Amino acid sequence: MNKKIASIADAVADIPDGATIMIGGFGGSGNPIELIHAMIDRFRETGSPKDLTLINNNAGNGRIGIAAMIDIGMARKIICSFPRSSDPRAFTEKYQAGEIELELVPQGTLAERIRAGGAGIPAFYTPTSYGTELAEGKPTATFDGKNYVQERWLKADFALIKAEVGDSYGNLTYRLAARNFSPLMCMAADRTIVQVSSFVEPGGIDPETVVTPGIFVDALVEVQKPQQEEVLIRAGESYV
Amino acid sequence: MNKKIASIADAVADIPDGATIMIGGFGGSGNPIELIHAMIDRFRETGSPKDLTLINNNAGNGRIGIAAMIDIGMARKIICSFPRSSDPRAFTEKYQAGEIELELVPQGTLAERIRAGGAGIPAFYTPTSYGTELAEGKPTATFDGKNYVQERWLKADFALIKAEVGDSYGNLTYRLAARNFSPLMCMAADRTIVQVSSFVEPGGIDPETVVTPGIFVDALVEVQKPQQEEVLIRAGESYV
Amino acid sequence: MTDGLNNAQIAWRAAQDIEDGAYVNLGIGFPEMVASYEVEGRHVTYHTENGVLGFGPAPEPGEEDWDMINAGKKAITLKPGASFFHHADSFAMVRGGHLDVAILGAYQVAQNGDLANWRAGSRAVPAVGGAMDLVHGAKRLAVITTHCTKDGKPKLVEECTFPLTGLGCVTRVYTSHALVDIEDGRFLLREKLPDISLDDLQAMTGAKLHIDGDVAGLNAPVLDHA
Amino acid sequence: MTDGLNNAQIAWRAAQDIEDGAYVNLGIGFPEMVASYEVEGRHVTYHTENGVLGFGPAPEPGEEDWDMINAGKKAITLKPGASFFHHADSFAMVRGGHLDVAILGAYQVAQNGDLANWRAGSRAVPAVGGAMDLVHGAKRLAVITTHCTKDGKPKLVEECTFPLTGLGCVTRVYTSHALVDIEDGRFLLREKLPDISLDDLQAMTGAKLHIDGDVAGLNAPVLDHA
Repeated sequence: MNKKIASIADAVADIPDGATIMIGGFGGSGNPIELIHAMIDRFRETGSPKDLTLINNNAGNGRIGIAAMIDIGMARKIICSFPRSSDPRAFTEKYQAGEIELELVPQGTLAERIRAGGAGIPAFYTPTSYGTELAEGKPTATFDGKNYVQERWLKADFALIKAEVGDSYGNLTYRLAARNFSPLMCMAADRTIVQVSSFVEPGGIDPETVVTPGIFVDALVEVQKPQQEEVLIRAGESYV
Repeated sequence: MNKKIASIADAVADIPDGATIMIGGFGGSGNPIELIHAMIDRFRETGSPKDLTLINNNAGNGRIGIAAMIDIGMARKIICSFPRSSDPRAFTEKYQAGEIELELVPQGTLAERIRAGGAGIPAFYTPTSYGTELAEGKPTATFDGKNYVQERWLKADFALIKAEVGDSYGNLTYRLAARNFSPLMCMAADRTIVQVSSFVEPGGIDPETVVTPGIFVDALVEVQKPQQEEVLIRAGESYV
Repeated sequence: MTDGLNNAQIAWRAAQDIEDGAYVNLGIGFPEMVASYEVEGRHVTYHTENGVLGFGPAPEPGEEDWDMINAGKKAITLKPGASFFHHADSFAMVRGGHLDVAILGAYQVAQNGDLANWRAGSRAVPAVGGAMDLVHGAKRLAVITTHCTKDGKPKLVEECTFPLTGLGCVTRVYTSHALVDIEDGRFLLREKLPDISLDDLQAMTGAKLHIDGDVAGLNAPVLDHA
Repeated sequence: MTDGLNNAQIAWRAAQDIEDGAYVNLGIGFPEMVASYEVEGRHVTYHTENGVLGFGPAPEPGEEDWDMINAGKKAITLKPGASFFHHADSFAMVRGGHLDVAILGAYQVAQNGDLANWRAGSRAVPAVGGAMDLVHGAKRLAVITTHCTKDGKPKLVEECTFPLTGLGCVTRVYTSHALVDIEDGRFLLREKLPDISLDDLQAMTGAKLHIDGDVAGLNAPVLDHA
């Protein structure tokens, strides 16, 4: 068993139009810039993938990564908690022009819905958003005198993930706080594609410190010295 | 902030009669024998704690640990998935005599109910046990054409946990497969008491490899070279 | 009438259908035997409910580390690339459908895929473990079993009479006498022992065996019944 | 009428009530300032939604590691004993009530504890982040805010008119002019600026200020407003 894929272009070659894609990261931390830019490269050459539904905590920043995908018209919808950033132009313009749909989800509910998708829990109750406009139309229930909103699981066709160390079975560790949504998204996608900064043979990661077990990972590609979204933005880079 | 407690007797001194106690471990792996035996010592001296509700995957084995607690009459109820073992006499006799109540919960549902208790999720849906006698009386619902059972969170007054390394803030790691239910139970109890084999200063555990963050832990006591339930049972030991 | 395959042979037959790269959970007891017959050249990763992926065979006696056990509380070893995780993550793997195959034992399997394998009588202390989770956990849920009970009663039935473990969950049954798929509420006979007649096999079976296409011979090498 | 405490002084006052050993989440922006006034001798552990416990102040410019940020996407440092965890565990800490204190900003707080702090108008792109989770997360949910808006409208009101973040969640409000608890659907005045009359304070407040026991003086040292 070897889940390693030779090139980053190959890693994203199968993503079809209309796919729902979870993208790891919280702002720039954990954002798989190289996988995203490989999708953009493919879109420029072939016109695909487009009509995508993106799931991420944010809606892109500046003119790179997710923001660039939105700017050049690859996304039809985004599911996120916070579609603002230091430079939110790409999303804001599309949103105000009615060219992208927004499903706004409280951050903890977003995380739990993704975990539920990965864990086979079709629905759960949370106090979050009860009585607010974000709960409108959702079933509610009372437990022990307290009110809760019923939330549904969230799954995806693909997850694009940035990890630190990976082995050929797909076991992963993450760097510092860059794990954030990624271990959950690995669980919740039909096909999880991971860029790792460093590739090791099975046994190269201590079994006690594996964060994402390989069962949740379908493909890995090595991207040594990956770019960091925040650094690119501060340098004024653009991928549009 | 220092959550370290000097003696194991002090660690369990506050547990009152009638308490609900989660006990980590799967069989002997991760079972906090010393904390359990400290409770037994206190019961012998003072008659407390008694009328306990115990939550563990199993219902004890042989004549030590949880089995000994049951045997000497400290428990009025057990919530578990598998009340059998290589030597299940203690539980079996009390159960058949009608002297202990059993709430049987499928293992994955038990784990998820405990996690839900720790995560503030009062209820969730699972396919597990749908249509079986273990779902009798529970609400059901259909999502996307599939049937599910609604399960409620499970919380406890105390959790008794065995970990490998701990620091004074309560950050923990576990040994090999001994973590099993313990990270979940740490989250779901009002007061989580942990025996650690090795105690280090804050910073002594790599922040990326902490398994249970200290926010879920209230008290730690150092038990160097802890006993292992399975080893004691094979040696024919008894604490009754 | 033939005794059919012994347990080792049933386990061997089930092992032949485990694909390269599969993630597999083997139930406690008899199903664990399937791991002994892993097909050469295929890489199979075994999952155990208590939080290990990628474990190997039992250690030599005296070499056990009792903090490293499987769901049956037996000592295990690790293969390179193994991982440990807590129980909620472990059952996320199960309930979330991340396992490719789960192989369990059975008291009874009904033609609609219902499985009864957790409680035979009402006298014993009830114990369910992870059985009710596992039946909803894998892309394929296979059962391995003798074709009949020791006193000759069929285990493949129209409707289970023992308490159910799960509804409509079993997709394939490997028995001492046959390999049967469950599709659309029917038993579909795929393989049978070469030396048993269809009529005799049907007589041993508690529900109609349907045939859709060829019925192949059920064969296994000579294996000692451990 | 007095301007009251500046933001630094409001943050300082809120910091005085954080107990030794507390786990605390500070909302993005103004609430982050509370960390600057940690009381000497008390150990406070800060939580950020994106998966860090035990972080410290911002690094020196040029020393940032952008894989280590807080919920406001600002670079942070780590204190000894810190830990990283994923988003579901992070919000388990929040939703599960494991935080002792959360301190958030507000557009409006109602006398029944309702909070509006996520959306002021309908034109802007809506963004909620973790606000709706945090209001259900801590044993004590405190708000820090100026007593009135820049154009003089009360922020403590009978009923919120802005979209709600959470119902009945706020337990204490620290303003530029007063410290107010919320109990049984009422604002209970605990402290007020020494040089403001009760009548003047009431006139600045959009709902009845109840008094139950002494009203202490609201005092803070002179602090530059960052």
